[in-house]
Amino acid sequence: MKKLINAPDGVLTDALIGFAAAYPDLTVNLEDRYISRGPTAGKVGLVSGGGSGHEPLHGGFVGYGMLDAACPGEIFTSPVPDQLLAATNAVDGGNGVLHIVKNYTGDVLNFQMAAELAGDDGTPVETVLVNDDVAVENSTYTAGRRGTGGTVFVEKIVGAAAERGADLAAAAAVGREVNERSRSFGVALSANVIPATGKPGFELGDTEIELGVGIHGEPGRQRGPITTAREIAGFALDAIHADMPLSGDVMVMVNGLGGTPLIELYVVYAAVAEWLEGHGATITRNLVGNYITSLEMAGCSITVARMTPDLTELWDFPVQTPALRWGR
Amino acid sequence: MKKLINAPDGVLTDALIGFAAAYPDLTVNLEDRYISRGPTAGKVGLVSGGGSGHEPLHGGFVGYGMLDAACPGEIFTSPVPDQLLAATNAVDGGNGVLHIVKNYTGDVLNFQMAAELAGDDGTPVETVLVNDDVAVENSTYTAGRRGTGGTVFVEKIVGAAAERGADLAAAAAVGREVNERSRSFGVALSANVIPATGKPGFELGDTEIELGVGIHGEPGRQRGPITTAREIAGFALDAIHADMPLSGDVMVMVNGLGGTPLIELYVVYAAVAEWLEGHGATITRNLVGNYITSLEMAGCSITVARMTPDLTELWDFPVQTPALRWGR
Amino acid sequence: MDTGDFRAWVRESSRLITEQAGELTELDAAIGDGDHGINLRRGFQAAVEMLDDAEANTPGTVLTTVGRGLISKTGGASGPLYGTAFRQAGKSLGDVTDVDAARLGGALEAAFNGIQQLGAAREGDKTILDALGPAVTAYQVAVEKGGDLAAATRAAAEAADRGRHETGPMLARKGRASYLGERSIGHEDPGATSTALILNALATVAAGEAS
Amino acid sequence: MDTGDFRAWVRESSRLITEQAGELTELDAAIGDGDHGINLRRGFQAAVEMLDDAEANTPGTVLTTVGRGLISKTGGASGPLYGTAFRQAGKSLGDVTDVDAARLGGALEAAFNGIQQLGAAREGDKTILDALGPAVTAYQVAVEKGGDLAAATRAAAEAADRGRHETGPMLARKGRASYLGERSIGHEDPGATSTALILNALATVAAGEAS
Ligand SMILES: Nc1ncnc2c1ncn2[C@@H]1O[C@H](COP(=O)(O)OP(=O)(O)O)[C@@H](O)[C@H]1O
Ligand SMILES: Nc1ncnc2c1ncn2[C@@H]1O[C@H](COP(=O)(O)OP(=O)(O)O)[C@@H](O)[C@H]1O
Ligand SMILES: [Mg+2]
Ligand SMILES: [Mg+2]
Ligand SMILES: [Mg+2]
Ligand SMILES: [Mg+2]
Repeated sequence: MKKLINAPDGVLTDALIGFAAAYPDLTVNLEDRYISRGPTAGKVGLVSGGGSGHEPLHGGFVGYGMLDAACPGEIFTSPVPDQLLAATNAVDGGNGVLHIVKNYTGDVLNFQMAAELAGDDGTPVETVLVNDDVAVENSTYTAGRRGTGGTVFVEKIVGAAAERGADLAAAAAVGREVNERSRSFGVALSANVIPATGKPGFELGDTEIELGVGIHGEPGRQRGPITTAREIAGFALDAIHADMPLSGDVMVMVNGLGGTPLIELYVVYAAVAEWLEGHGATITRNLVGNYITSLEMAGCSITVARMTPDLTELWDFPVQTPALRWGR
Repeated sequence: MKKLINAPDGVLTDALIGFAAAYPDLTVNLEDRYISRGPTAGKVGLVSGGGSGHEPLHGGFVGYGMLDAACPGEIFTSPVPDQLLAATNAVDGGNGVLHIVKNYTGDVLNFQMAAELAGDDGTPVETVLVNDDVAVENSTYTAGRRGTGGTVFVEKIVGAAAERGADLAAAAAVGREVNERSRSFGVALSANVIPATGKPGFELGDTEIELGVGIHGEPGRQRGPITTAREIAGFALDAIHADMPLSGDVMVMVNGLGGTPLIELYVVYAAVAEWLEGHGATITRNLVGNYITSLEMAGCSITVARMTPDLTELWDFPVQTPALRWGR
Repeated sequence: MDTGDFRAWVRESSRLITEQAGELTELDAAIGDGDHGINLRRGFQAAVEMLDDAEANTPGTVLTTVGRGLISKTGGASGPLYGTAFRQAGKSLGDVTDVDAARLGGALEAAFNGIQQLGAAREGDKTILDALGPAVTAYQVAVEKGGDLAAATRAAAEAADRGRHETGPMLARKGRASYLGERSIGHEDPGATSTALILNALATVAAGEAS
Repeated sequence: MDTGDFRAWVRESSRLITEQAGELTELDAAIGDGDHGINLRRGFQAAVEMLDDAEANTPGTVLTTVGRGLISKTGGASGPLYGTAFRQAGKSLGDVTDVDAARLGGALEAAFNGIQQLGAAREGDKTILDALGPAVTAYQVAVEKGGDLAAATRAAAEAADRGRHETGPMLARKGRASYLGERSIGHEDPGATSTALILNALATVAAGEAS
C-alpha cells in the first residue's frame, strides 16, 4: 500500500487538521470530530455524516446554503452517536436539527441513537434517509438501498430550503422529495484500499468491472468485461430508467469515485447526455467531478434526479462550501 | 488498460463533446479544438493550452476572471499552431492576446508558430512562459524547468488583471511576476496510463515513489521508498525552499495528480502547513484538490507562491469557471 | 461472578478481539467492508480504558459502562448493536454485586433482545444473533440441567462457536453483507464470529482461567 | 526525382512510420512521454491526405504541403520541427520540377538548418539532428565523390541509421529526455530514429523500389 499518509490509524485526525488549516472559515472540532459553521439563529440545523473516504462528502459541503455540520467517522465506518450529538447541539439554532443519513445499517443505528439522545435533551430532530442506489434490487431482502450520489443533491437542496427559512418539517419534506426523485448507479474499474487493512477491498480481474458497485466497494449487480463508456453509461441509465422512468427535466451528476481522471468523466458525461437526449429527457443542471468518492477507486457513478421548477430554484440558490460554490 | 472511454483515439473528441454538454455557457469548437468564452471587447485575450490529461487544466479555467480560451492537444501532446491561432483570433478583443505557455519544447514551439502567424495577421501576441518546477536542476543543460502547478496561479491572477483592464504588456508582466514567485514539486506514487499506448508511462516498485515527477510522468530527482506524508511534504518544501527561500505571506496549492483521494491531500496539506509555520511563513491563501492532474497518476504536487498584497487582491478577484469559482 | 470477574471478562474480550482483529477484518472484507476487527478493537480498547477510569463498582455498571464505551467509540453497525447489548445486559443486573448463573442468563437474554430490537434482524439472517441466539438457549438448557455458571458459559461459548460456523451457508439479509445476495453464501459472518469470541472470553473467566 | 517521386517519398515515410509507430513510441516511453510514434503517425497520415487533396504539382510544393500538414496535425516537439524541416526543404527547391542530386542535397541541408534554428539544439544533444546531421554530410560526400542521387540517398540513410544508434550513449540536453539527465544514457533517441526512417524511405524511393 502506497498512500500519502503518516500512519494508517491517524489518517482521519491528520486530514481534519489539514482541513481546518485549509478552511479557516469553518470550525473543526477535533475532540468531538465534527466540521461546522456554527449555529444560525432561527435556521433549521443540517447535520450529515458517515464514514470518511468519500471526500469531499460531507465536510466539503459545510457552508452557506448547504450543511451546518458534518461528522466524519473513521474511514468507511459510520460516526458514533457522541459526535453526532455534539454536532447536533453545536448547530441547533433553536428550530430543530435535520439529520441527513445515508442508508447503511451502521449510519442508521448511530444517527438513531444520537437523535434519541438529542430528543432527550429537548432538541427536535428529524431524519431524512437517503437510499438512491438502484444497484440494490429486492431491497426488502437486504438492509435496503444504499445511499450514494443522491446525498449530494439532498444536501444541496435541503441546504437551500433551510437557508431560505424552511422549518424542520418542511426541510425534511424537501429532503425526502429529492431522495424519492433521485437514483444512482455506480461502476468500479478498480478497488479501493482502506489504509487500516492495506489491501484492496475486493478483487477485480484485469479486464473486469463491477456494475452497480457501492461507495465502499460493496458488490453490484454483476461483473462484466470492460467495455465502452457509452455501454457502461447505457447499462447504468437502463438500470435507473427501469426503476424510475426518465423523462422531462433532469439533473445529472457524473461523479468520479476517486481514481478516475476528469477527462474520462467528460467522456462518460457525453454518453449520458446522448442517452438521455435519445430518451426524451432534458438535462437542466449537471455536476461532473469528484463529489462522493470511494478513496482511490477507479470508476464513476451516475445520479439522475427528476426536477421540478421549485427544486431547480433551490439548486440554483447560492452555495458557498469548499466543494460546491456558486451564486455569491 | 481499463478506462472509461469509447476508443483510445477518440478520447479527446468525446471529452470535448461531454465538456460542451456540461458547460453550455462556454463555446467548444470541435473543429478547431478550443474551448472559449468569446471575445470581450477591449479586454486582453488570454489563451492557454497544452496536452490533455491534466484536467481541469486548462479548459476548466475558461470563464470570467480567468482564461478566454484553452486549446487542448491530444493526451500529453501539445496543441498544434492551427488551433492556437484559431483560438487567438476567437478571443481577440482588439487589445492583443496573451499566450500562457508551460515550458515544454512542444508547447513552446507550437505556441511560437501560432504567435508568429497571429502577428502576421496583425494581432499582437505576448507570451508568458511558466517554468516553476524545481525538480529540474541544472536547467541550462536541459530544456529548462517544466511548467506545472504555477500555471494555475498564473492563469487565475493574470485573468483577474486582464478582467480589470490591464493592457497586454501589463498582463504579461503580472504573469511573469507570478511565475517568478511560484515554485512546484511533484511526487508520484504510481504511474499514469496514456490511452493510446495502454501501458504505464513508467515503472515504480511496490514501495517506491518518484520524487520530483513531472505532470507527464517525467522523471524527478530521485526515487525513494514510500514514507510518511510529513516527510514527503518536507522533501518537496526543502527543494522549493532551497531554490526560493520561503518566508512572509505565501499561497499554497496541494494538488492531486488524479488518482489520489482527497482525504490524502488534506493529510499532505496539514504537513505543508506545519512545515511552513515552522519556517516562519504564513499561508494566506490555499487550494487543495485536483487542479493540474496527470491522468490517473497517484501522488500530489505542492506549489508555493510568495505573495504581495497586489497579487492577493488579484487572486481574490471574482472568478467563474468550471473548476474555480468564487466571489460572484 | 463479582465486579472483578466482569472487568476480567471485558479485558479478556478485548484481548481476544485485538488478537483476532485481522481475522475478523478479513471475514468482513469477504462479505462486508473490511473493518469489523478494526471497529471492535477500537471499541473494546476504549471500553477497557473507560472502565479503568470509571468507578464501576457493580457488575451492572461495569456492563453499562462498557456498553456506553462501545457506542461512543466503535462506529459501524456493530458499535450500537454490541453497545446496546452490554447496556441492556448491565441494566438487567440491577445493582447486585454477585451474579449467579440465573441472573447471568437473564443478562444474556437482555443482550439478545437489545440487539434484536435495534437491528430488527431475525435468527437466520446471518448476523450476531446467529451466534448469540444459540448461546442463550444452550446457556439456559445447561442451567436447567443443573449446570453451574462455569458449565453454562462453556455451553454458551460452544453453541456460539457452532452458531458462528452455521452462518457460513446462510444468505445474508441484514447489514452490508446483504448486498451480496447469493454471493454471501459460503462465508462466515464476522459479527457472529466476534460474538463467539466474547462468549469464549466469558467462559474462560467463569472457569477462572483468566484475570 | 520528380513530383511523383516526392509524393512517393512522403507515402513511404508515412508507411514506415505507421509500421514502426509502436517502436517509436516505446523509445519515447523510455526517455520521453511515449507519444512520438503516435504523434508522427497522426501527422504523416494527415500530411498524406492533404497531399492527396492538394494540387501540389512541383516537388517544392509537395514538401511545403507536407510541412504544413505536419505542423497542423502532429503536435508535440516533433511536429513543428519536422514541419519546419519539410517546409524549408520545399522552399529551397523553388519551382523546379525535376530535382537532381545537388538540389536534393541543398534541400536536406535546408531541413537541417530549419530544425537547428527552431529547436536550438546542437549535434550531440541526442535529437533529430544526430541522425540528420551525419546524413547530410554523408549525402554531400557521396555526391562529391560522384555518386548519383540513389547512391547519395542510400549513403544518407545509412549514416542516419548509424547516427541514430550513436544517440544511445549520449546524454540528452534538449526535449523531454533532457529531464532524465544521466538516466537518458543507454536509450536511442526516438526523433533520431524517425529521421532514419524518413531517410530510408527517401533512399528506397530514389532506388525506385517503392511507389
Ligand atoms: N441488523 C443487524 N442485526 C444484527 N447484527 C447485524 C445487523 N447488521 C449488521 N450486523 C452485524 O454487524 C456485523 C458487521 O459489523 P461492522 O463491520 O463492524 O459494521 P459495518 O457493517 O457498519 O462495517 C455483521 O457481520 C453482522 O453480524
Ligand atoms: N530542441 C530540439 N531539437 C531537435 N529535436 C528535438 C528537440 N527537442 C526534441 N526533439 C526531438 O523530438 C523528439 C520527441 O518528439 P515527440 O515525442 O513527438 O514530442 P514531445 O517530446 O513533445 O512528446 C525527441 O526524441 C527529439 O529527437
Ligand atoms: Mg464499516
Ligand atoms: Mg508529447
Ligand atoms: Mg464492516
Ligand atoms: Mg514524446
